[in-house]
Amino acid sequence: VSKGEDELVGHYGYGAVPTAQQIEGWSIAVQPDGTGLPPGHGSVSQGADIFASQCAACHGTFGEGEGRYPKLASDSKLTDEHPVKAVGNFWPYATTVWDYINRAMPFPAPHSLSPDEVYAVTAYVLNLNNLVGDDFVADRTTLPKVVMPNRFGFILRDPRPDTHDVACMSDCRKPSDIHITSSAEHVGLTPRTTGPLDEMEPK
Amino acid sequence: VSKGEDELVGHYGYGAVPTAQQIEGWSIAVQPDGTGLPPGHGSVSQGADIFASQCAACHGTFGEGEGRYPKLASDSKLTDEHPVKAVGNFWPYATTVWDYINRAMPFPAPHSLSPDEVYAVTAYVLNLNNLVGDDFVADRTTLPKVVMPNRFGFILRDPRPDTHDVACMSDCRKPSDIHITSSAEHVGLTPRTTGPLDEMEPK
Amino acid sequence: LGAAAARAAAQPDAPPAAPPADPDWSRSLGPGVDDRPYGQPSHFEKDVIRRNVPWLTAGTQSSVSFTPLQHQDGIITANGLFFERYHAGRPTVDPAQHRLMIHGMVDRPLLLDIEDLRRFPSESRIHFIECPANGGMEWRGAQLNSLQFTHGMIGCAEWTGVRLSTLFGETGIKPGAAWVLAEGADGAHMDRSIPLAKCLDDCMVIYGQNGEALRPEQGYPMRLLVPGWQGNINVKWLRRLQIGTQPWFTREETAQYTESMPDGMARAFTWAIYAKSVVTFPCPERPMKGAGLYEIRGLAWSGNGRISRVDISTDGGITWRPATLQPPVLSKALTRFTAEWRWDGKPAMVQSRAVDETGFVQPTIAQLRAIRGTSPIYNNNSIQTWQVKADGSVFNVQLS
Amino acid sequence: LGAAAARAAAQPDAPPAAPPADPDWSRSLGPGVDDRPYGQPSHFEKDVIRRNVPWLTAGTQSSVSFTPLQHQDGIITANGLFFERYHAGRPTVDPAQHRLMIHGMVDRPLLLDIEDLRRFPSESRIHFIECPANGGMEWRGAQLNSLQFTHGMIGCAEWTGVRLSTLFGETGIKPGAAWVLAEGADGAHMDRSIPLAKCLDDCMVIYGQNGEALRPEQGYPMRLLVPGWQGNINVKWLRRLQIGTQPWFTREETAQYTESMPDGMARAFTWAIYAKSVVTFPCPERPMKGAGLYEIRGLAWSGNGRISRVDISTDGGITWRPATLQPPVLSKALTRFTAEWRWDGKPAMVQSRAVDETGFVQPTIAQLRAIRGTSPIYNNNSIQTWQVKADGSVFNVQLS
Ligand code: HEC
Ligand code: HEC
Ligand SMILES: [Ca+2]
Ligand SMILES: [Ca+2]
Ligand SMILES: [Ca+2]
Ligand SMILES: [Ca+2]
Ligand SMILES: [Ca+2]
Ligand SMILES: [Ca+2]
Ligand SMILES: [Co+2]
Ligand SMILES: [Co+2]
Repeated sequence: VSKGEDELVGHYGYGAVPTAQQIEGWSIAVQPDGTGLPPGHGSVSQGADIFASQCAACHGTFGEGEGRYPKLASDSKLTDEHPVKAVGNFWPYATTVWDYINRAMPFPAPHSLSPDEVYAVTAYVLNLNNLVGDDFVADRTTLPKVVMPNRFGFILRDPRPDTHDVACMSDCRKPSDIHITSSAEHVGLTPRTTGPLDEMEPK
Repeated sequence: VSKGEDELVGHYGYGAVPTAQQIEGWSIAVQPDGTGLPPGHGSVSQGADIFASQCAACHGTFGEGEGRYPKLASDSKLTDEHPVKAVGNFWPYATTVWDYINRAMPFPAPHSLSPDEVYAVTAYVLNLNNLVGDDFVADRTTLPKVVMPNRFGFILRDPRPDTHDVACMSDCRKPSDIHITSSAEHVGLTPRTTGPLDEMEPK
Repeated sequence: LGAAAARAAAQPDAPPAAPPADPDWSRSLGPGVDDRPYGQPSHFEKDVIRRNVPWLTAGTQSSVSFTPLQHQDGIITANGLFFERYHAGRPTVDPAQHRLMIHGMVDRPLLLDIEDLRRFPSESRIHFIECPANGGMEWRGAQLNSLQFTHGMIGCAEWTGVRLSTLFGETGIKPGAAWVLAEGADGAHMDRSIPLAKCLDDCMVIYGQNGEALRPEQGYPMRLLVPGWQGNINVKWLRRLQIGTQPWFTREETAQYTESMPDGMARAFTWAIYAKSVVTFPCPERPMKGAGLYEIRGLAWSGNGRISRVDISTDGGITWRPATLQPPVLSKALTRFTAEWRWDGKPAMVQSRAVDETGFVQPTIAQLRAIRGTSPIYNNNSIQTWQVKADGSVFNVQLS
Repeated sequence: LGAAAARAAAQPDAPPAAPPADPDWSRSLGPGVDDRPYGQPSHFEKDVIRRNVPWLTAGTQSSVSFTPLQHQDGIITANGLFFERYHAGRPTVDPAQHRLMIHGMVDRPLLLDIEDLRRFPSESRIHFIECPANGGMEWRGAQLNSLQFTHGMIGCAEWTGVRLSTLFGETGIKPGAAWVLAEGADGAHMDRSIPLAKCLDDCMVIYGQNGEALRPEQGYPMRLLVPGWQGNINVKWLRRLQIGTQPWFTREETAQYTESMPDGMARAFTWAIYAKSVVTFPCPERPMKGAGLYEIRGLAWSGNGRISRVDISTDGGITWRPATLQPPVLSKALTRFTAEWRWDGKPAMVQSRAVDETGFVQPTIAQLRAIRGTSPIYNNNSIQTWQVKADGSVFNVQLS
């Protein structure tokens, strides 16, 4: 490993110095303020087309989710007994939608969309969630400005320990207070996958 | 696990009590005083026949060893530069010859000889080593009495530590005293077995 | 030979290999030392495998498989049985082509291949890695009747690699830097934000696992190790570390791996695994076989340090007694515990309760639910109750 | 992005997957969690295997294969790579049919199947097992140019099982008992005599190895563990323990595993592995790549307790400096050590020297030979010298 001047080399001197182009090429992470978003743009209607051909098979034409694949749109309340969490009601930043689609979608061919295409499907997904209008065009300027309903729905400082169990050793509970609130015995959800698992479940 | 009376059961009570027949059946270990030797007997000449058919392919007709298989007879001195150690010049007890042949030989079908057969080949191997005469008959009485030349050739108490290196840290040796007494570089014995092993040896 | 053997019952159920028989394998030669240059478990252990829960995910490529803890005898998880969690399947990474790039707020950006990484000063440490979704299916109630499925998203190994403090010493860190983004080379390009302070404290880039190269399932050829923190942040197939001032708020740390509270707020950045334990015998897969003396066995762990004690209850938490901790008791590692139990053959409720060196006591599921409700998915470190019935069968239950 | 990257040389040898490229495995899905219920190493590691020395033995069924220590990163040996030593090949034992019989001078003889054994109070411990013939080919001179072949008859694992003191407590031991015969269920019916005191001190019957069932190569379903003592006495596929008053003088403890001294006498019952160490990098398989800063790495062990220090020399033993010991430093276990070395590119002689808690200092081969000659075969615990040439290549040599 040969390097330029001495101050450019660390104590060990192993490895190489990546070129600016190399760093740029892998720096795909986007931040809430838009840092990391590339040039380009895409509209809701462009996104609708791409989504129909590349995304809808799993996520449904309107983001409703096929089978067990994730729903991309939801307006259920987060206080519901079984909230459906999706971009509209849960995600704090629109930039994260761009970042995630860009790096991980479409699922079978991740990171295969052009920046314009990612802008377009991001616009479409935001529109599905009623977060932007039908004429919205996503780009590095507009995306960070999208108002996300759950922006302040996160506690960013770990409040634990929030439980305060004590290491009681005897007479810790009144026997009559203890009853079984639920049991997996008859739930019938335990998969066997393959080969014997236990002696409890039917083979 | 149900057991008889209480004093017959240990603290945990797991497992079973082997029957006398079970214990007897697996108690194959023989001691120098002959303890463990079963009834039966075999002569040198009977042994010669069995040996020829079941042992000689590996050990040679006269115990000289085919290929890299062990020689069963040797009269080389144990102080020789390259002593050949075998029953006659090394083994301390004739009972061990019986024990080992009985449990482990013939190599491809271990523990397949009858006691009489083991007595016979043991007699033959001892005879090959000139430890008994041609008319010797091995049995539980005669075997422990065979005089083995190396009977007292073993130190049974570990004399280590017998080296006394010290954790010297500097000027431990005169540089001129250090020279290479041997090197594996050109010995050419390092096998590759399969796949690349290193970058030293020819592939 | 005493009266015991003489009086012993004949053993009509003794198999053909029991004494005095000499079984086949004692009367023949097995394969030689060239038969298996890389060894395998006995085929009699063919059911000791990782298993997945098909109904849990849309497919198996963003999914999880579970370690068979009911068969793990010690604190080390066998490499072949270490749980898997993928977001885009298991990538087959060519180590010669793979690179780790360190850049951002550094003085000297760095590009390392696996040979470069292996040259740096190295450390080996035994640590667990647990997915925070372990037990996630149990928040609303007992669902899966299996230790493997309730607790198997965990493994513990001896990891070898390089401290991030060593690598960041090499690159230099610019003033003001506070966060690090770690990114994988898998199809998900999985990424997470980690405080720089944690990175400098005890994080490592790992290339060795239990005496051999890191397994593909665990991130071959290199992964991040963030001791004691949720599995997802221990980014596998690590290709990039970017140093910055703020977290990135990636999908995995906002939409996922956050816990929804009853008031609709969600906790994020809840990285540490709090003290937890589970009884591995008895368990649904390993029931009791008749009244008598048994050894209760289990595993305890904490992402906040060493386990300092584990208590056992067999009456559903009315009375407890201390279990024996098996040395070595290592920080942020599985710790094995045992306790003798004379089972009278009556119904019982077996529990274990871990306490770590911070004094934190493992909570009940009722205590957790009182505060966090039923929707958190993650960070269920509750006391597990195994219901033992009179016939010895064992069920996963939850108590009031 | 600073001057460093801007001025960095273009990297003409960068492989197709280096940044800014996105390799195949980052643009596709890998196999899912149901693909390998039992995992395997990456196929790029296919040359990290056990190897044997064909010319050493008549065949491979009474022979040995060697652990690739040059690729072992920590103190745990991967189960798939743990060295093998067979006297009749690797038997395929059906655990349901296998029995362990304990008898002789006991109050209550006992017959245990694997389920019975697993019920007893259990312990897990990390210990090495070394064949005393490890390095045996080097008594007369440097022969094999390979760390794997000079030192690979060793492995270290977390073993789980039952203490012999527990089992003998169950059977009771009659007054006057002093020796125990251990016998295997393999074709060799391999047997060895062990002092009862050692059995009661720390021996165990093992069924677990590194988190899974004991491997067939190591004695499945059960083996004896005699911590710190020569490998051969750790009888595999254990079927019988007989308690008596005298040793049995079996073939393996008279004709074999005894050391011939220059005066023709042979040492027997030399069970303990004395303190030993070896540098695992550099070594013949892992040469140096140009002058610069390196980390010397190695493993040290003692059958008599903990390693207390390891010193390193790069000048053939003229000057030494202490290496860093990697925690945990466990009794009768491999201990990892490291030391920084700035290599000037000149010829060097690299050595390590272990000291254990008894104060015993690992000897040179010259010191050993001065007392024991060249015929002992066993118990070669000498300091290994690796000759480093100017081109970085490394050779196994012996010094005056
Ligand atoms: C073959 C199925 C498939 C296709 C096609 C697909 N996805 Fe996905 N998508 C998934 C799966 C599976 C996940 C969850 C992955 C995970 O959690 O690891 C997901 C997750 C997402 C999420 C995050 C959901 C959440 O709430 O966390 C978004 C947004 C998304 N996909 C958008 C898209 C877009 C846009 C496309 C097309 C360009 C697309 N997907 C194509 C299967 C698919
Ligand atoms: C197919 C080859 C083969 C056959 C046939 C065979 N042996 Fe062996 N014998 C061996 C091997 C290999 C060893 C060494 C085994 C070991 O060390 O684990 C051995 C070892 C011995 C030894 C111990 C040698 C020593 O010095 O340690 C004796 C004695 C012996 N055999 C006797 C016999 C007798 C008697 C028979 C026939 C009844 C027999 N052998 C048949 C291969 C064979
Ligand atoms: Ca390089
Ligand atoms: Ca649809
Ligand atoms: Ca709309
Ligand atoms: Ca039984
Ligand atoms: Ca011949
Ligand atoms: Ca003769
Ligand atoms: Co037999
Ligand atoms: Co990519």
